[in-house]
Amino acid sequence: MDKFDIGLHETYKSILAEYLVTNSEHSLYKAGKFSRELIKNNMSPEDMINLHVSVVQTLIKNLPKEVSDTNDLLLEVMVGYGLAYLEHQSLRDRQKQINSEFAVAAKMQKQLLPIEIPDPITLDVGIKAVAAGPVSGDYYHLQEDENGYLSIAVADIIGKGIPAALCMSMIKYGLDSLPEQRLRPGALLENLNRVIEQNISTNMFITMIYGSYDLQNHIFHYAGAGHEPGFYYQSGTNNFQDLTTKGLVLGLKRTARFQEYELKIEAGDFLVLLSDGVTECRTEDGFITRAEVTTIIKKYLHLPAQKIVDNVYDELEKLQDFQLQDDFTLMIIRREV
Amino acid sequence: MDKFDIGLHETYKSILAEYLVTNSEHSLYKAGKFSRELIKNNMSPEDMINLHVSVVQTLIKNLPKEVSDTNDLLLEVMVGYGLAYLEHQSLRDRQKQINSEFAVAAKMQKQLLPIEIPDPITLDVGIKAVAAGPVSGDYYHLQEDENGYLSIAVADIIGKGIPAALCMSMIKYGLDSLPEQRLRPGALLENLNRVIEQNISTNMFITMIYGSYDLQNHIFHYAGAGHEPGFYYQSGTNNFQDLTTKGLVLGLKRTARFQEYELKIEAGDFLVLLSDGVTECRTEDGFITRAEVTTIIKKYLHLPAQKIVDNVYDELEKLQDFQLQDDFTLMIIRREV
Amino acid sequence: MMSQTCVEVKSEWSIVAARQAGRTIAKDIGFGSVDQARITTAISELARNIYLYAKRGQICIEKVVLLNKVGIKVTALDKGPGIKDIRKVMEDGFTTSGGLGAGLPGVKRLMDEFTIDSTVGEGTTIDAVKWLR
Amino acid sequence: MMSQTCVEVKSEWSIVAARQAGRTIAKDIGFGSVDQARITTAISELARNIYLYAKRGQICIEKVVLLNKVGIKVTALDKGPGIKDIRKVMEDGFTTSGGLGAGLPGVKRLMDEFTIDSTVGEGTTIDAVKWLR
Ligand SMILES: [Mn+2]
Ligand SMILES: [Mn+2]
Ligand SMILES: [Mn+2]
Ligand SMILES: [Mn+2]
Repeated sequence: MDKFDIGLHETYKSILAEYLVTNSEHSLYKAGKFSRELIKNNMSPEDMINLHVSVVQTLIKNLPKEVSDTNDLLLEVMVGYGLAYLEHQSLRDRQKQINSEFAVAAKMQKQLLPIEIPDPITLDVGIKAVAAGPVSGDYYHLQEDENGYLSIAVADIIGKGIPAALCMSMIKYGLDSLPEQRLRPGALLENLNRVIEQNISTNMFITMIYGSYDLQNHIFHYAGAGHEPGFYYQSGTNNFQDLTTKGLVLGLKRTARFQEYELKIEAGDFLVLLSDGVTECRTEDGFITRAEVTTIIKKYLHLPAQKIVDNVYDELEKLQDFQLQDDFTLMIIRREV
Repeated sequence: MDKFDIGLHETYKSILAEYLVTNSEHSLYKAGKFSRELIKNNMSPEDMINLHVSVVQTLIKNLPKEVSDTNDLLLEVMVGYGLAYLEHQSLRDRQKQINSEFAVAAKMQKQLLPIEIPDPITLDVGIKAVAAGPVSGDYYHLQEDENGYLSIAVADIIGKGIPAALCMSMIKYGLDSLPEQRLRPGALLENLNRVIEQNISTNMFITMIYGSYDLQNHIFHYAGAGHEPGFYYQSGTNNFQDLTTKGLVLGLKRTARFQEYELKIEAGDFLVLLSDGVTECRTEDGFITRAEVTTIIKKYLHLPAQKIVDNVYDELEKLQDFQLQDDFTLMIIRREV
Repeated sequence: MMSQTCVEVKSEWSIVAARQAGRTIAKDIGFGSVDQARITTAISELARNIYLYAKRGQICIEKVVLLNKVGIKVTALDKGPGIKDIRKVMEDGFTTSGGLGAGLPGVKRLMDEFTIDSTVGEGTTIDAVKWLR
Repeated sequence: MMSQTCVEVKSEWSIVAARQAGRTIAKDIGFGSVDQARITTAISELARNIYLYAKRGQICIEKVVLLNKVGIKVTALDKGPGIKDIRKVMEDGFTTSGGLGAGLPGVKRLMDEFTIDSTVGEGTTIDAVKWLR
């Protein structure tokens, strides 16, 4: 007989003895609690089987020899499960280690994002960004400059996880190193495309919308690189209009060109920039459509921009049963006066 | 009785029946193989127990009722193990997913390193870099420019794993964006230090040695930031000399200054640059010392630089029982003529 | 036929009562002994959660029939503090790794269907179904 | 006293012989039934590795005494192809995840000490020790 904790032996013996007399659910409940205790103590399943066998032998007099023999064979089989159990423990340790690495990485990613949301007097800005996994593959940028322009970007790295996180830092350093091109968002994307094309492997691509909001004249200059179209909401008509752009995803072709657009924003109107994690969220009944997203936004029109994006996120999270399939980035920029 | 695969039931029954007659190791061997089969088929341990119980009931006539009762209780306990087993499977899937992410990330990291090792006519260059984990926190740089200088760097991010990998791309983009300062390695480190200090969190630091090798005059200009000192090997005396430098680790203090050094390299002599993963490798008998590293190098002096670093790695890997504790980077630059 | 059996959860004793009710119904429906043990363990976890975090609530168990399949549905209801971050609670190993037991991810694994509805300050409702195979 | 029992591995049958030898010695030393099963499983894996990858080799088993402890030492020797990347082979789950069985990481887990020495083209020697507690 192997040695094991005498306490465990006694506990199991008393539960089993009680069950033999009562056949009660109460004893089975105790057995369940005992099981939890064993697992907490990392007792492997073959040790548990051995404990069971040894207790049965003390409780049942004259146990047929055949029954003991079958137990020997069971033990042999359970050693295989014991190995899986040990592997489980080391995987769990490894997972804990990786989780703490991810926590640090997520913090580092946060530092790549704007520390605080700019709050120009004439605009109301709201942003909600949530990663589907431990690190994000969506990036956003919001920066007011001294010339009265607010530069705005949302980017989505195709792919998720660690590779996407590595790419994200490159977008940030790429944007930082490029000269400001407030009125030429297409040229900015061209330059960024070259940086990306040079630095990342052929199978990593990035979609992006980049724009510059002229705070004086309320004109939004923008260009897009294969990115999910945003919306322009007109309060006059109570309608959403797509911000379609022409341009290849970044990293695909060194010489790609990006069409530039401009849009006059009227008081009370707003821009919606987003990543496809907002519009392509998968629910039990298929995918959410763009029309469904604007319908949800309409429910909250009367609220400040930040409240709108928060509410949209809450609704979509619930629709997806709290399991995001893709990184989520939603930004609303409303002209107040 | 629960249903389970009739084939499994028959197989287990025949093994158990054989064992009841023979009590042989051969049957136990079959039980071991059967166990492997079950695990391959993701059969959970409580299902296995149930299979065992049901087979025992068909094989042993007049099994005492008490024995069946004890089996019911055992089943209750094993459900807890079943949960751990299911968790194991999903952890394994998650682990596979992360491993494939790491594989892509490692490929991306490779792209940050020199594609090919420069091979100036007068020098013999060898480099061995191995990550302890799936991604590396060591970085090296080797680049010959059109002015006859070879710039050389080895950096070590304090910390490992995903956060270190994120940092590493920053060093690369940082170095790329800085103007060349061939004869002023200290100034280069000052600029890099500022980039790092701005972009990364307060608890991430980087050690680095950066130098510029004048291929015409064989003078090595270098500076260090808290990095493991390299060696200078003089063939005349057959001795190694430490390349000690003065300078804080990068990312600690925005205004840090880095002392500049220069060293004349004679024909047949060589430089050894490394990360602390080479000198601080832990063996059963404690840590390897710097003297032990140079002793190993001396054994291979007659070989080309690449062979030397490969051999040193092989020896140290074995001393550590094939479990690297830290990322390993070892570089040898020998003046041939 | 489709009647529901409900057990008030307010003590450790009532966890046993909920288990007993679940096992009886599971056996009636025709679940084998392993599945009975799994369903009972799931009920145990749900009842224990109520007892520990909401102090009181209800476990209801009923037979469900859908097209050509039959199963057991367990509903756990409480007016407790609610769960703030459901995504986090449902993460793998979030509960087991702390040694606290199977917790909600465990219940999800033991059963075939699992839905959770929770509002902070108002309470939590969990539905879990297991189909007879 | 400290004699070694060696079994030639050249067929599936000899895996059983190696197991038998290991179990007998483990029982003699005083290992309980669970540890006997673990030691036998480790021997099985080592013998199987030889049989599958090196075609033939040897499993030797002996009692070891060190200061105040006693244990069993299993040595697996072959002149097979050798292992190219030992780091990779010893990675967790490298073998089990493929469903190929416990493999070498499993042997390491089943025993207390484990050392491996392998040269490509020359063969592999593995020593594994389990101490009596
Ligand atoms: Mn993405
Ligand atoms: Mn996306
Ligand atoms: Mn490091
Ligand atoms: Mn290091």
